[in-house]
Order: sequence, then structure tokens, then C-alpha cells
Amino acid sequence: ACGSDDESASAVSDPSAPLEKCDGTKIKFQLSFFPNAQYVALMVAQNRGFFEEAGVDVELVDGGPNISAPAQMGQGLADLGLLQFDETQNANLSGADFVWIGQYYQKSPVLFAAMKDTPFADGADLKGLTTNTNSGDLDPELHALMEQAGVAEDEVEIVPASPSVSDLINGTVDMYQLQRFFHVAEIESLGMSLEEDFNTIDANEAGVALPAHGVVANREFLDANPDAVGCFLAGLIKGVNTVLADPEGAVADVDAMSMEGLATHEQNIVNVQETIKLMSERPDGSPVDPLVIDEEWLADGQEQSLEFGILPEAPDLDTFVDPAPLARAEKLAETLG
Amino acid sequence: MDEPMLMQPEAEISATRVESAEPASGPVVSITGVGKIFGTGEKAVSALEDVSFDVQPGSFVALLGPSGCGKSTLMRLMAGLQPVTSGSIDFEGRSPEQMRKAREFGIVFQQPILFDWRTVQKNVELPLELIGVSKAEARARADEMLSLVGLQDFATKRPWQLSGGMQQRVAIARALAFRPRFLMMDEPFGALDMMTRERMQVELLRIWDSKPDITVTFITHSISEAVLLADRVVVMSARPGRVMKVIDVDLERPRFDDIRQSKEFVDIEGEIRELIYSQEN
Amino acid sequence: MDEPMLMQPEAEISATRVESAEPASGPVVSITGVGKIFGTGEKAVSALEDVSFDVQPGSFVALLGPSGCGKSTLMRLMAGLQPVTSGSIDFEGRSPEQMRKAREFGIVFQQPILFDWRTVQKNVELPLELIGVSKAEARARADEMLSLVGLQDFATKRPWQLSGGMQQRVAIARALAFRPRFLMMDEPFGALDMMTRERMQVELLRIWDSKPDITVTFITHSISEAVLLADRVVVMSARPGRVMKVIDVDLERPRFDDIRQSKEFVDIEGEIRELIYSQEN
Amino acid sequence: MGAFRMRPKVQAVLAPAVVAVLVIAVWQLKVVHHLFDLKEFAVPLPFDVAEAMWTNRDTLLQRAKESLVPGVLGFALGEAIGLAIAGAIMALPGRTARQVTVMGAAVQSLPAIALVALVALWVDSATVLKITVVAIMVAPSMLIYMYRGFTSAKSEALELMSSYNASGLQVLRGLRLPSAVPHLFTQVKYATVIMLVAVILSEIMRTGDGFGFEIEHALGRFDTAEAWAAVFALALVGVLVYALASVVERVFFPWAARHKP
Amino acid sequence: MATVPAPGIVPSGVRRLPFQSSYGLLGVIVAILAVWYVGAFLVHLSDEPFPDAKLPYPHFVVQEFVDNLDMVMSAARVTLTMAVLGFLAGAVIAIGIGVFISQSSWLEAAFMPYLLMAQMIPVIALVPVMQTVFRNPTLTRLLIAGFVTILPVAVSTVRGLKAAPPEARELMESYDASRLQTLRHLLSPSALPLVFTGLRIAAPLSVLGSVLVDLTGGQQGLGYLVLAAQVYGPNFAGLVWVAMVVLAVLGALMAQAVSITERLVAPWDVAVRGEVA
Ligand SMILES: Nc1ncnc2c1ncn2[C@@H]1O[C@H](COP(=O)(O)OP(=O)(O)OP(=O)(O)O)[C@@H](O)[C@H]1O
Ligand SMILES: Nc1ncnc2c1ncn2[C@@H]1O[C@H](COP(=O)(O)OP(=O)(O)OP(=O)(O)O)[C@@H](O)[C@H]1O
Ligand SMILES: Cc1ncc(C[n+]2csc(CCO)c2C)c(N)n1
Ligand SMILES: [Mg+2]
Ligand SMILES: [Mg+2]
Repeated sequence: ACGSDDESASAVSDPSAPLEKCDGTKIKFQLSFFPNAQYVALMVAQNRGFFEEAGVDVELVDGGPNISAPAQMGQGLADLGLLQFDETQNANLSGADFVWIGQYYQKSPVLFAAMKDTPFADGADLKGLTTNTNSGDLDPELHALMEQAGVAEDEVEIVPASPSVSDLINGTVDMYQLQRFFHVAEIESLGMSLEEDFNTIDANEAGVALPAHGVVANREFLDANPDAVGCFLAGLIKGVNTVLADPEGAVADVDAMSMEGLATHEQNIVNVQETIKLMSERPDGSPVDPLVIDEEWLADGQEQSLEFGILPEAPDLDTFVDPAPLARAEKLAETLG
Repeated sequence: MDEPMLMQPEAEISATRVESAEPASGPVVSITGVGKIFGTGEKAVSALEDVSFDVQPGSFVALLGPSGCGKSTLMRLMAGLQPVTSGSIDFEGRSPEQMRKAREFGIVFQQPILFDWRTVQKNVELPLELIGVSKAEARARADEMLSLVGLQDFATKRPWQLSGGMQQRVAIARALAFRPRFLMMDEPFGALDMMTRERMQVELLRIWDSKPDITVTFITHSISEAVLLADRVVVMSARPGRVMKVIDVDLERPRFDDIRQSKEFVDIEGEIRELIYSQEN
Repeated sequence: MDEPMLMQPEAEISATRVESAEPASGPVVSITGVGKIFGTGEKAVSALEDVSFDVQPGSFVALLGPSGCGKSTLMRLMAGLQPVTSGSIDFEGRSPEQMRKAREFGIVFQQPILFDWRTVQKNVELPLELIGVSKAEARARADEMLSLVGLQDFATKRPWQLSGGMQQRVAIARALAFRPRFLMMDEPFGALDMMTRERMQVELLRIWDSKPDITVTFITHSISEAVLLADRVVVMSARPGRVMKVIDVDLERPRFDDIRQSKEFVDIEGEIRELIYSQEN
Repeated sequence: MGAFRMRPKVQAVLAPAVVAVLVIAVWQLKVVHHLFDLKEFAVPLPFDVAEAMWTNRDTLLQRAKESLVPGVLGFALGEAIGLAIAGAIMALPGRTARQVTVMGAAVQSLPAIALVALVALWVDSATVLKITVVAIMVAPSMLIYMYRGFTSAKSEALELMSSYNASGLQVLRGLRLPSAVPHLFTQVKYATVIMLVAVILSEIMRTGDGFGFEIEHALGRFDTAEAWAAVFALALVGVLVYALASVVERVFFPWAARHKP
Repeated sequence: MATVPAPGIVPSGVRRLPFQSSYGLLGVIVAILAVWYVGAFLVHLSDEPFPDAKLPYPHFVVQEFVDNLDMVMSAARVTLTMAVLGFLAGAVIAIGIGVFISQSSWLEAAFMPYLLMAQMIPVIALVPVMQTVFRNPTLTRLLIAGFVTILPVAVSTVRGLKAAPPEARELMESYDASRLQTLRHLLSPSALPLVFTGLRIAAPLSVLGSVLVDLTGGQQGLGYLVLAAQVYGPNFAGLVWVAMVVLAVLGALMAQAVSITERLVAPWDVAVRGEVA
């Protein structure tokens, strides 16, 4: 199913060629969901004209529950997008041709949480618990954690739960897989505290982190517009850097670009803080430059996905990942300030 | 509920009826100043105006009148199916509606109104089912009535497989099988050929004769039919319907077809015909 | 399509018709050995068997016969609405279906079949709309026909606001307004009182007289109506319907109501009555 | 007229089969794909879908059971509720009765996602959740169609029934219900779809089993062939129910089919 | 016309409750509110977490509505607009399909099953395909909004077009009325009662369809509000309930609009006449 020729990719993306400001190429960028704080870097870059500065005309295309972001992109309805690592690889196995050109999250956003009265210190405590799932039975972090602790498949009951942490507080599930960029703020908005009211296991600290969101390009588009993709990445790099430098300022952009009245300003503050950590730290906590691709981590993640049946076969990572546009973009990003 | 035995096959056709219609006992229905207006405002149509007449217990009343004069409407009012606009209809102190609820009425409407989802037989059994007559008895009565109207061979057909006259006969069988105390018939023989019609007339008289407390109200367009069957003919005038004259038919009972040749019969017929034609001019 | 002027109000009522019915020109309809069976297998009902008779151009044929003998069925076959099971119906070389498609037929069905979504007037205009008669002309014809049947005051009412007889008259007006060359009427006057009926008979004769090439097929249960109106009376026997006798009525035209008293009239009436009664026994 | 009449059974199989062959051919030959520049992975080819159906046949059968048992139960419950309410409101004055059906319409416009979420707050069992959601979504249309069917009884026939002083229930059973048969079968065909959609939605959002899960699972892995295989299996079920309804109508309610040309 | 009581419509055989019709509706609403209050009271009495999410007091919902009036109203406007447009588009398409299919029993047998199958395709699989085919997000959204309304209307249309009695068909045949004329003068009018029943079903569904549209990325509309409020947890439960109530009212309004249209278009229908009594 996956039959790309790597010549074309390497031929055009010549890292030595200096990247200039582009000349206004239009780019459609597919968001994976409704606009919300997790897209803070994109919002800042868009809102403050960084993409314009880099010479690309970017349109952010909203996602949503009725939108399959990979399908939209695969149909050519968007040129670039923010997709999950495993879903992108699966899309390629099915016939899409996506290239992984940047890593939006540098560590796993998954945080396992149970109420304080549930003993929950490591993976072994999972035994006998019920938990939610974020994507059917396809949560690789959870599988990894269970395997690490020697908990068998049938010793954890997976029940689908609402996207809100309320199901944990309700008692519908004993353990809930939080998304840091989202649920931490929700917990605080409920007047609770992650530390005082919950026992948590961080996927990163437990060593079961898997790659999450990355910037993905349609190969056809990338081949035809290598410079524009680079310019886009330059604008996004500046976006990430700006968020890191001025989180409060970035919240204003998020407030402006998300729908009014849903996430409160207070929630956006927390969501931006959490997203910043996800964009700027490796799983071990060490700092990392914006969008940098950790190929080793990707290979590791792919192996786990294979093992847990999330990927039916192994895609060729060398063709899947193309770090060249990012490398060229970094130079331009510097000139952007 | 007491079910008046409408028909006893073994009853004598010659049973005399005249005594039972003795006027001494007072009318069983009093219709007094009845008016009926359809619609309101400018579009209102006055169908009946100041209609009054009495019906003696066990008697046979025929309604005659031009098309659209309000005969069917009057029957509906008497049956308590629609409210009067003015005046009153009184069944010995009871309202038409009360009578209807007591299941005293058997009605043959101008249209047959058969249910496509029932066979001919089941259509006849319908009212019996409703009043809780046992299955076997209902079937027996239905079969009997279907033979009476000459449709025994069509018991298992569906209404749409019958001719117009056959449908009308099913409706008649249905009303008779119900064995009501008041039989109201709206042009029941209108779609029948002369021979079938005469047979039905004879049968109707036989049934009525055999059961003295059945009161019949009978709408027809045939003067001779009215005279042949009725004790009293109510002649109505055109819109708005009014009673022109109530004519008593004092012919002896039981009557058979040959009575048509008698002088009295021809006289009464002539009187009514003249009455009706006088109206035209 | 040429539209025969069915009715010319100024036409003489006394226009003599007899010549036009000269048999020399050959029949306009030949019905030969027609049979009709409904259903198949065990449930099959034979409605008509070996029916044969001719219809002369411009003549008036009445069909008489007991209820359920197949008169309506025969009319449907002649109108090309249903296929014959056996035999043939021939309109001077053309099939009933071809004739129907040439819009030669105007039919009054046994049931009025009016459309609730149209006013009375619009119901009458329906066939005219279909054949593309101009709005103004359609309205004029409809108004004329409604007056003819005495319903001018009900033009804007809806069918359900009419009495049974009034609905039937609307159906008659609709067929007449169409001005067909072949008029087929299935008990058109069945639901009418005697007076209205007589008026309608006169009107029908007047229309037919005024236009020599209209051929009428007329189903009725009234022997005197058949004799009054028809050139030829086809008497049918009960199921399965067969032609018992075809009787020519050689009374002079135009006929008026008083012809009923004439000896010839009474004789023919008597002949038919006897024929029918003979069948019973 | 009726001179040529193909036996309905032959027609019911042959006609859709011809269309199916045509559609599959056009689709398999990628005519539409070329026309609209559709990508094969977005709209998979029929043979791939068929293959996916075959490879996953055990799973699909299992999913069918998980989806259909509660689906059919919920369907029956919803139809019964709708029917009961429609029958009960016949005792109300005409206008009030219709306003109750308008409330049925209100229930219908509730977004299913919210409905599932709300019911899920109350119900833990996957089966009960599906039954409840299906019943809530099916009942209003039953109410509306049946009310309409009940009121379509001819006024003359109502008069006949009241001349026997038939009780409300007797009128309902003897006249209104048969008059509503065409409405009933129209509704059943439509409610079948609603039932399946409601089950799927509950499964996607909450219960994690059945066809809904299979579709979501496959779409999540971007295995569109497998997803469409599940959709097809599901659609087949719908079509079967439809066919069943048609046969039942033809066999048990011949008078209702009389009006067909 | 509305003042004409058809014969027998005073269904004397049917018992009536002793209240007048307009009070009837009020009674039903009061009853629903009462049950709601009692239910809410019981939920709040128990120590279930998030009682205001499970079953808030009606006045709490009203409070939430007033507090978020601008947001809710503008969302409702977006949803209603799309619902109405989608409904109209869907109805036109559906009636077209219905008329086409009912031209022959072959067409019906051939296409009806596939119409059903089409309705079962999840929107998430359909959106990208439609986007690609139409290359017009507005059209796609309109069709999604109309999508859910197509089946009931099409099925009802097919069925309704068969409702004319054979005798009336014969009448039309006797005039050799063309297919189109029969359709226009006989079949369509006699189909209206069932078509309108289908439309009445479809009207509130179009609100549902519009909510589906809200979930295809636009950050507008009540559907977005419901979903987002769900995602954003129990804090926003009040808003979910507000959105639900508003959606229900919109759906009822749409159905009511269909009823009113029906009275105007088909005043002769027995059922319509019956309601007037
Ligand atoms: N539902 C109705 N709405 C309005 N007018 C009506 C209604 N029913 C009857 N009418 C009018 O009332 C009058 C009397 O009608 P009715 O049916 O009682 O006449 P009828 O004497 O039975 O006539 P026929 O012998 O033709 O059956 C007619 O003018 C008719 O138009
Ligand atoms: N669609 C049908 N299916 C089966 N049998 C039918 C059908 N139509 C008519 N018949 C049968 O054909 C016979 C003749 O019916 P038809 O309607 O022609 O009688 P008719 O002479 O018009 O009677 P009437 O004077 O009562 O109207 C009847 O026995 C009837 O049962
Ligand atoms: C890395 C990543 N993981 C999961 C989701 C899905 N998800 C989890 S919570 C939530 C609601 C708020 O965005 C959504 C959509 C995502 N979007 N990004
Ligand atoms: Mg009458
Ligand atoms: Mg007949």
C-alpha cells in the first residue's frame, strides 16, 4: 500500500539551499479538532502575522468530531495539518502519502489519574480497575504501562467515557487517562487540585511516552512547494518561541481565536501552560527546540504500536519522516526574529 | 344490554302489525322545530329549518324530498351523530346521543362505508364484535343476513370485489345483523335493480313485522316505495329543508307487492306526487 | 382534437333525431362474445360471458340487469379501462383503448369520484384543463353545466359539503362539460329524487338531441327510464352476466315525460318487466 | 393497464441486483474516483470492502449481535411507546393532541450526542444505554406517523363506528389502526434507519462495542475499507428489515397494497 | 374552510377530557414541569455528584439561559438558519427522489433499498467525500443538514403517491390524462397527507442535521455549544441543558411551521379538517 519514492523527497529538499521569504503561497492547514488552546502556537503565528512575514498565506481549517482530519488532508482538502503519529502512519498504510515534518508535542500529553482514595502509584495498581479509553482500545500508553507492570489485558476493564474528567469524579471509571493540555484546567475549574485530590502517573515519567501530534504534509504538496512548507514552519517556529517567551500574551490570542464562552480565560491560562510544557520538553524533562523531530523516539513508538496491534505493519520511517524542511526553516525563522 | 331479537326466521310473515302501532302510547320520537346550519358567517348553509314531526313506537316512517333537502342531515341529527343548531329531538325523554350510546340505532348510510381490511362477512360481524356478541353467534347472524341479501357466495370476498349494489346490500345486512330498536336507512335500495329491490322490500317488511317494537326511519326517492313500506310519509321541501306535509298511510298490513295496484295505494301515491310537483311551480 | 359541440343552448329541443340513427351506416360499436373473469384459479369470478350486441352511431343504448350482473364491468371494458378476458369490442376498427386515448369517452361512474382538493366548479373543469381548454372557456362550460344540474349556488363548495345526490350531479356535469362523442353513464340518476331525476332526463335528452353524433350508453335500474331514454335496451341476466335480449324502442323522438302514458311505452315497459321476472322463476 | 405484471418477488430481487451490479461496476472501475478526484483510501473500492467483510466476518457477526440485540429491543420499546401515546392522545381534543405530537417533534430535535451523554449519566449498562437511546429516538416518529394515520380515518367511517357507540378503544382497534397501516409501514422503514443510527452513535460515543465501535475503530486506524465493510454489513441489516416489513405488509395487509398500480 | 365541521368529526364515540384545547397544552406543559421539578429535587437530595448536570432545576436552566443570552441566541440563529435551509434543500431533493422512484415499481424496488443504505453512512465518513465532490464547504454543510431529512420525506412521498384509490385513477385514465397530469391533479394531492407527515418528521430532524453541521468545524451554532460544553465538563452542564431546551423548542417550531403550511396547502384533508373541530 505504501509506495513512495524517496528520491523526489530528497531531491527537492536540499538542506544547503538557503531559504528566502516566500511569495505568498496559499496553504491550507487542517486542525485536528475545534480550535482550542492546544493549538496556541498556530494561533499566535496566525494572529500576529508570523506566517505573513514568512511569505505564506495560511488558512487554518477547523476540525471537529464530524471531521476526519487525515481524510480531509488525504482528499487534498488541506495541504498541511496537525495529526497524531499513529493515525498518520495508518493513513499511509491505507494509501495516503503523508510526510512527518515537525513534532508539535515533544512528550506525551497522557496523564493517568485516579481519585486520592484509590491506591494508584504504579502500573501494577491498574489490576482490577476500570478505565476510560480515548480511542477505543487503541491507547498505546495504557497498553505499555500494563505490559510494563505485567498486568494482563483482561485485568483492566476498559469502558468508554465522556471527554470530560467528570466520569472519574462520578465514579464511572476508577482511573482516567487525562490529556494534559486539556483536563488539568478542567480539574482546576471544578475547584479541585491535581496534586491534592488525585493520584497520578505521568506517561513520560513512567517511561511509556509515545509520540503524539506532529505537523504533517501531503507529499504531493511538499514536493511541489518545498519552500512554502519551509516558510510555514519558520512562522510556526516563531509562534512556539513567542508562546514560550510570553505565555500570558499567548493566552490573549487563544481567547480571541477560540469560541467565546467555552473555555474560560482561566482555563486557557492553564491549558497554554500545559501545552508549553508539551511543546518544549522531552519526555525526560530536558529542553528541546520547537518542532524538532526525535527519530529515535518515533522508531520506539512505532515499535510499540506494532506490538499492541495499533499498526498492522511497519511503515518505512525514512520515507515517512522528512526533517529537511524544518532544517531549512530554522534559518529563516532566525531572520524573522 | 338487552338485544332485541330483530329477526326470527320462524316468525309468521303474516303477523299483523297494525295494533302495535297504536298511537295511544305517545310518540317514541318527537322532533320539534329542528334547524341545522353548516358553517358560520357568510359561508353558512342552512340545511334544515323548523322541522317538526312525531314518530309512533314501532312505526315505519319514510322521508321523501328533493336532492340536497336535508334528509341525510336529519337522519344524522336523529342518530345523535351531529348536534342540532336549534330545536330538539326527543326519544321519550332521552337525547339522540343517549340513545346512540345505548346502542339503540342501526344505521344504513347513503354510502356503504365498508372496511377494506375486512371480508364481506367480517364487515357484517363488525357491530356484533363491538357489542361483545360471541364469535359463533356473530358468524351465524352474519351468514343469515348475507343469505337474506343474496350474498352468501361472497362472504369471503373483499368490499372492492363487489358491485355497487352488492356493497349496499352488505351495508344493509350489517345494520340488520345488529338488531337495533331503531333502524335508520338512507336510500338503502338506491343502487338496486327493481327485482332485487322488491325482494329487499319484502324482506324488510317481514323483519319489521316480525318484531313489533322496531321503529324504522327510511329515506327514499321512490314515492311508491315510501307508500308501500311506511305508516307515515314525511315530505320535505327543498333547501332549506322544511316539512311540507306528513301523510299517514293507512293501508292494511301485512302488505305485499300487489298492493301497488290497489286504489288506496294509487291515491296516496298520486297525492304525494302532486304535492311534490306543486312545489316546483 | 376536434371537440364536438356537445351542447348548443340555442338548439331546438324538438330537433328530430330519428333519421340520424339510420342503421344503414353500420354499428359504431360491435361487442362480440365478450367475457370477463376476475381473479384466477379457484377464486376466479366470471362476471361476463359471451356478451354480444351492436350500437348504432348516434344512438342511445340502455343497459338493464340485476345487481352484480356485470353492467359496470361491461362499461369499463367498453371504455378500455380494463382488458376483456375473451371476445372483442370494436369501435369501427379501433380498440376501446385507442378510443379512450383519443378522448372520445365521457364517463359517469357509479360513484361520483370527486376530488376533495378541488371546489365543485374546479372538479367540473378538471377534464377540460387536462385537454387544454382555455381557462375562460372551461369556466364558462363548467358554470353552464352546474346550472344545468341545478348546482350553480354550490360552485365554490367542496365535495364533502354536498349531499349524495348533489355529488352525483357534479359528476354528471363533469362528464357533460367534457363534450365527448361517447357518453357512458353508470346509474347517473340513482341517487336523485324523482323530480330532479325527471328534470335531468329531459336535459340529457335535450343535449343528446341537439348533437346527432353523440352515442350514449346508459346503465339504469329503472325500466321506465330505460324505455323513456333509449333507442335500444340491452337486458342482462344475473351472474355470469349474459345478454338476455336486446329490445328496440321505436318510440318517436323527441320524447317528453308524457310519453310514459302512451300505449307503446307501457307495452315495451311491460315486455321488459316480464322478461326480467321470467328470469327469476 | 396491468397487462404486464412481473411477480413482485422477482422484481424485488432483480431490480436492486441490477442496480447493485451497475453501481459496483462503475465504482470498481473508478469512474467516480476519476470524475471527482476521489482518493481510493477515502472511498475504498468494492472488492476491497468485500474482502474486508470476508476477513472480518467473525468480528462483524459478533458486532452485529452486539448492535442488533439492544437495537431491536429499543426499537420495539420505542414503537410501543410511540403507539401507546398516539393511541392515548386520541382521547384528547384534536388541537391538544396535535400539540402533543409537536412535543414529540421537540424530542426528535434533541441532538443525539447530547442524548447519549445524558442517558449515559444515568445508565451504566451498555445494553440499557442503547435500548434507551434507541427508544427515545424512535418513539416520536412513531407517535407522529400513527397520530396522523389514526386521524386519516374517513369521517363517514367514524360516524358508522359512533353509531354503534363503539368505545374509544374499539374505534382505535377497529377503524383507526387499520386506517393507519400505510403510515405504520412507512414509519417502520424509516425507524429502522433511526434505530441503527442511534445504536451506532451510542457505541461510538460510549459503549465501545457493536458496529459503531467497529466503524470508529477502523476509521481511527484509517482503515476505510474495514470501516465501509462495517457500514455495509449494517446497511444490509437495514435493507433486510425493510424487505421484511414489505413482505409482512403484502402478506398480512393486502388491502393496504390494493392502491398500488 | 376552517370553520366547516366535517360530518362525524365530532367523534362522539371518542371520549374527551373535560378541558378546553388551549388549556390542554398548558396542562401538559405544567405536568412536564412538575415532574421535572420533582425529579430534580430527588436528584439534588441524593448525594450524586454533579446534580446540576444530571437533572438541573428548570429555573436553573432559565438562569443559565438568561446569563448567556447573547451567546445562546446567536448560536440558535446560526443553527436555525442552517436547519431551515437544509430542510428546504432536503425536502426538495427527497420529494424529487420520491416522485422519480414511484414512476415504476421497478424503480422503487431498485433504488429504495439503497436510499436506506445511504442514510446509514456515518457523517464522519461522508464529509470528506462530499467536500471533494462538491468543493464547496457551504454546499456540503447544506447537504449534511438536509441529509437526515431525505429518508422520511422520500419514503413518505413514495408511499403517498400510491394512496389514490383505483377508482380515481380510472377516472383520470378515462380522460387519457398524461402521466404528468395524473401526477399533478390526482396523485400529488392525495399524497400530501403522507408527504406532510414525512415533512413533520423531517422538520425537527433538520435541527439535528444542523447540529451535525455545527460539528464539522464551524465554531458556531448550538451543536457546537452542546459538544463543547460536554467536552468542557460539568461546569458547562447548565449550558448543555439550555442548548437542549432551545433545540427542542426550535424543533417544535419547525414542526409547527409544517403543520401551518399543511393547513394552508391541504385544508381539505380529513385529518386537517378533524383538528379544526
Ligand atoms: N358537512 C357539510 N358542510 C356544509 N354543508 C353541508 C354539509 N353536509 C351537508 N351539507 C348541506 O346540507 C344540505 C343537505 O344535505 P343532505 O346530505 O342532508 O341532503 P339530502 O337530503 O340527504 O340529499 P340527497 O338526497 O341528495 O342525499 C345540502 O345543501 C348540503 O350542501
Ligand atoms: N375488482 C374485482 N375483483 C373481483 N370481482 C369483481 C371485481 N369487480 C367486479 N367484480 C365482480 O363482477 C361482478 C359484476 O360486477 P359489476 O360491478 O359489473 O356489477 P353491476 O352489474 O355493475 O352491479 P350493480 O348494479 O350492483 O352496480 C360482481 O359479481 C362482482 O363481484
Ligand atoms: C494529542 C491529542 N490527544 C487526544 C486528543 C483528543 N482529545 C482529547 S481531549 C479532547 C478535547 C479537547 O481538545 C480531545 C479532542 C487530541 N485532540 N490531541
Ligand atoms: Mg342524502
Ligand atoms: Mg355497477
